[in-house]
Amino acid sequence: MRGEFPALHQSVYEDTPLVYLDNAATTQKPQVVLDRMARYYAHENSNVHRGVHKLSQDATDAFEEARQSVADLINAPSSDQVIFTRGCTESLNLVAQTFARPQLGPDDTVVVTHMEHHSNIVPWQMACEATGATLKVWPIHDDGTLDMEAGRQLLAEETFLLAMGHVSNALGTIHPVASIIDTAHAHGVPVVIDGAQSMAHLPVDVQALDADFYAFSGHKMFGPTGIGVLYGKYDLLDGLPPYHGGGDMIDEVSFDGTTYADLPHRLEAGTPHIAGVIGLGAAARFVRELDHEAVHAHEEDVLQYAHEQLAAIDGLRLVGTAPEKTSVCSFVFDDIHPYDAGTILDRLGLAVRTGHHCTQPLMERLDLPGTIRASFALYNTRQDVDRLVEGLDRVQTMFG
Amino acid sequence: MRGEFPALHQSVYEDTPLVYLDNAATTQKPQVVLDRMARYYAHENSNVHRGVHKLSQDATDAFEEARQSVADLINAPSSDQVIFTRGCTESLNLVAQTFARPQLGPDDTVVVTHMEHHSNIVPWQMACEATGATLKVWPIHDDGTLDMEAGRQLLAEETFLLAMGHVSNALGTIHPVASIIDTAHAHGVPVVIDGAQSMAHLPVDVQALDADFYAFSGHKMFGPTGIGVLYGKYDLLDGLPPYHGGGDMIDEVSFDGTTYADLPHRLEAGTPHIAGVIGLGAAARFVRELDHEAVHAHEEDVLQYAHEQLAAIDGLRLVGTAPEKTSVCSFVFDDIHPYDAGTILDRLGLAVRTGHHCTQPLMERLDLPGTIRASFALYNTRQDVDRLVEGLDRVQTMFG
Amino acid sequence: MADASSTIDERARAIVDDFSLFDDWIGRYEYLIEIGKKLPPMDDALKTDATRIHGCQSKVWIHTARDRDRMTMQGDSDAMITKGLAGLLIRVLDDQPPEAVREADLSFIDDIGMREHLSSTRNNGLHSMIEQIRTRAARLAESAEPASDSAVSSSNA
Amino acid sequence: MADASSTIDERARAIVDDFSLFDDWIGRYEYLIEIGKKLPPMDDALKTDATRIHGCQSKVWIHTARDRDRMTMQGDSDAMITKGLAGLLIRVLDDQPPEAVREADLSFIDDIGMREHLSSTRNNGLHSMIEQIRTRAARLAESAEPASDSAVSSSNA
Ligand SMILES: Cc1ncc(COP(=O)(O)O)c(C=O)c1O
Ligand SMILES: Cc1ncc(COP(=O)(O)O)c(C=O)c1O
Repeated sequence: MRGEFPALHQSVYEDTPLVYLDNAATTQKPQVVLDRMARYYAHENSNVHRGVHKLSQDATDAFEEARQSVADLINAPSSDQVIFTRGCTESLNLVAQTFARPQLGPDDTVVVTHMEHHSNIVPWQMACEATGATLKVWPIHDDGTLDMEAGRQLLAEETFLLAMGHVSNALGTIHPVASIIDTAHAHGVPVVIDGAQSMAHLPVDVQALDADFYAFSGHKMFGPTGIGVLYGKYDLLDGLPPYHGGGDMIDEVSFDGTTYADLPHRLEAGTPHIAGVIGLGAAARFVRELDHEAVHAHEEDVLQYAHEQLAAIDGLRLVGTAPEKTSVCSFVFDDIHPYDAGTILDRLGLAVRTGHHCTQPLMERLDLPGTIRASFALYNTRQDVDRLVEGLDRVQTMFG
Repeated sequence: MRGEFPALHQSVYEDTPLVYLDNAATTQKPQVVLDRMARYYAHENSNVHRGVHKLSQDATDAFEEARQSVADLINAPSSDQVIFTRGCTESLNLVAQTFARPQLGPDDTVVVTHMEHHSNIVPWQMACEATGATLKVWPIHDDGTLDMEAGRQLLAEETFLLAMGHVSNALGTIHPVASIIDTAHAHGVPVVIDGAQSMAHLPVDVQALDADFYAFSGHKMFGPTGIGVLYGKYDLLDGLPPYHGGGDMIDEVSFDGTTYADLPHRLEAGTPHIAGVIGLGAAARFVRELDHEAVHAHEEDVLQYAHEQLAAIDGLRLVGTAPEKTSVCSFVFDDIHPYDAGTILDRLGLAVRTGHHCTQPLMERLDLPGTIRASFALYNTRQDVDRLVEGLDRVQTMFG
Repeated sequence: MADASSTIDERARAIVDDFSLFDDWIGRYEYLIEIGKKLPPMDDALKTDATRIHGCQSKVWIHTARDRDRMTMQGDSDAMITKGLAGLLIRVLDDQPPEAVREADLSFIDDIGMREHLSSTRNNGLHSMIEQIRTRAARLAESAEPASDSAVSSSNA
Repeated sequence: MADASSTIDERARAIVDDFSLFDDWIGRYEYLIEIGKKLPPMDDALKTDATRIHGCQSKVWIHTARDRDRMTMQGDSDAMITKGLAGLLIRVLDDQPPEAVREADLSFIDDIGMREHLSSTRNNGLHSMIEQIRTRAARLAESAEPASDSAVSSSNA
């Protein structure tokens, strides 16, 4: 498995083998994804959807096959419900601008949880600000789980929309989205799921979840940068006004009035990120063909092992100890700044992230300046955890 | 030169060597661009701007170097004025949504030319529709040049904004944008230039042009897909409200109110298309290092030769015969449908585009169902034109 | 225009046989153009939005109607190749039971070297033509009531 | 805290000499941390928005003031490495003429193996610290009028 990911096999600072533990920020890419994109650029590169010539057809076929691969991965009823965007952030903004903003008014409420990523907060703040609607916050417990009772109350009030993550990028908490969506729907509240952190770790079935919208990024699921997905229920997507105007999204353009194309093209203006889409298709197939049980068991084992090893370190405190977690270990030292720890770990070849992880409201809630976060993917091992523990030992010696 | 572009060296339909004449749709990529992206994915892949670790620093350094390379290419006063978008279409929508829409009212007018690409029409239609403003059309002559007298009148009326292409993708006309911008500014009208078709052919100096905004796509200037640029004057960009909300574009996020980062980050929410930016930087350096005079002379020669050869064909009519043109030959047959011609040319290895080229209003104005368009880049040769002429001969035999 | 007693498969096989006489794509395309030229002219009054096949660079119309238990077809296009493709479909599917049309195996298009036109994304409309014809056939097959020609063709809108 | 009679370059050279005693990065970082620890404590009252250096993961404050023709500096950070970096700058730049600070060649940072902190994009603020100090020095150098300490530090906002 590790052999398939070229970026894992390198040293930093001359001779220190890299241990990549920043997978929640972005994952490395398997060779099949890189090869697929290289093939596109060397043999198929051409604009899609409009050409009669061979390259354009090949590119278009590959492009639409990729859309189907993504639809298959998330079990979308139709590939027309897979809208390509630049990334999860754009997907969420798209929903905020075209679904929420035209419907929101001063009496409406949008609910987000206290542990959302900025990308799932700011778009809603902007939509609320533009319309006078109110943004309400679903509170959390200290361990990084949602306060379910408070959430039920919020949903029972007149709520226009719930936007929440599937998995927390800062703490790793897996939220019980299926049952939350059930509850929300019982109150007539549609739900937008930020799936940025789930795709690389969990099987996602948008129909089983009954999600109204589901957003994610390619680069966090072994795919290329610059590409993401917005899945939506057909009728919801079909009801959206156009988002960007331009080539490909139109039926007929005239100065007397323009008519728009059908889904998915209506929401994809301009030349798309063709190489990115095709690469994402390869990543979707890569994920789909994994032995899910084995991968899940392995990831669980590494996470469990990391928890145990880290918990045993004096002066270190795990942040986020929900019973349902995946692949993220956030922690702090009593008396070492995360930045100091991160800097020394970096010199030891350990790529971890430190800081607020784009969840400032969560950090404020937990009264932390930030955390040190080790986030794993299927290619990480117990040995990587051992390297991390050795590194933390060194950090403590240096700052002790 | 041709040797640097791997996609040019292939055959289609088993044994027919490809002649790629669809460069206005997208250009092929030189090996330096592909290698740079491959290096990113194999050695630097990591999220930018937030990490203390080595990979993240390397990726961020490369990312911001690429921004500088693009700034250098267009002579932007500062790299902070280079905003990365998905492509030219998104750049134009960004200006329409954040610059025009908040300021437009029912008494305002936006002007576009009759030969704009849909991507430079529909965003303005949408902004006008949302605000009650009026979209006015700058008329053209039959040869594909602008009616300058009519344009001066439009600019003298109360006009909020002029949006126009630098080079027409359908006809190849080079518009005298520098002097038009002068005139517009004399009337206090800011100008948005759609530079999609200029970057691969003309030196572009945004300061010399005094353009207020300048938009273009990477994939049409030998760069990767999924990446584009919006350049703007500093004060104009700095005055824009945030566009997308999310990671990277914020200063501080709190449920009491969010503050935003400085340019360029404020307008770049979420994980950017890192590989695309870095690839675009390589493309910008590739273009900058060209021997511009030699390239220009070569492109002129090929275009001139193509004009002569095609004009000599009985029953064929050139569409777009402006004195100032670059690298696009559009034409029709008296009695052969463009689609028929394009299909046969394709089988002969000639990748041309047929149809309306995303300029339906222009086609309607010229009373054509579409054209056959051969568009050249610096790697095309007289031999390619000869192949095209042979192909057209075959087309005439088959449909004669 | 086609022999009503032959089945769809028989007609498709005949077409494959005809095309197999050519050993290069030029011959095959010339023959396809011939097929287009031989297509009986379509009444201009039938070239309406209801019969227009969308999603093509060229204009294409296919008019379908019921004639007792059969489905009849006429077609035209302003591009010759598209007209030839319409002609192929009409040769094979005209005057056949709608149930058969709905289920028809049209893989002969691949066998005659016109595979590129089958790409769902080629803007030529063969794919759209087939989709539209199948949809209309399905509607005819399902509607128990005998519909008049005009009723059927207007329901194509 | 620094010897006012030595020049910026002399002080920088002394630091490079100190650091050259270590032959691995661990020694150098430990020494950097030492430098931070030896930094004279900064009065909490000076830790304001006006003295805060933004764009860092850790909190950093640098207070600058004029003392006749010299520019004086105090600094602190909640992270030790950042504090060490602030300490380095203060060792070299404290109590020097603002003109010299504005023009100072700070390449010694590269020479002591702390090059990674010079990346404009590393969120540690060394780059921001240098920028801020230079801006303030330029302002001091240009302002003809003798400014009081507080006026200078509040104009840093
Ligand atoms: C003149 C012109 N403007 C705008 C565009 C839109 O560019 P993109 O599709 O890369 O967003 C194009 C290309 O299709 C073009 O040719
Ligand atoms: C939970 C979560 N949501 C949203 C995002 C935004 O994704 P992107 O930056 O790829 O748009 C991220 C990643 O940064 C994330 O972790």
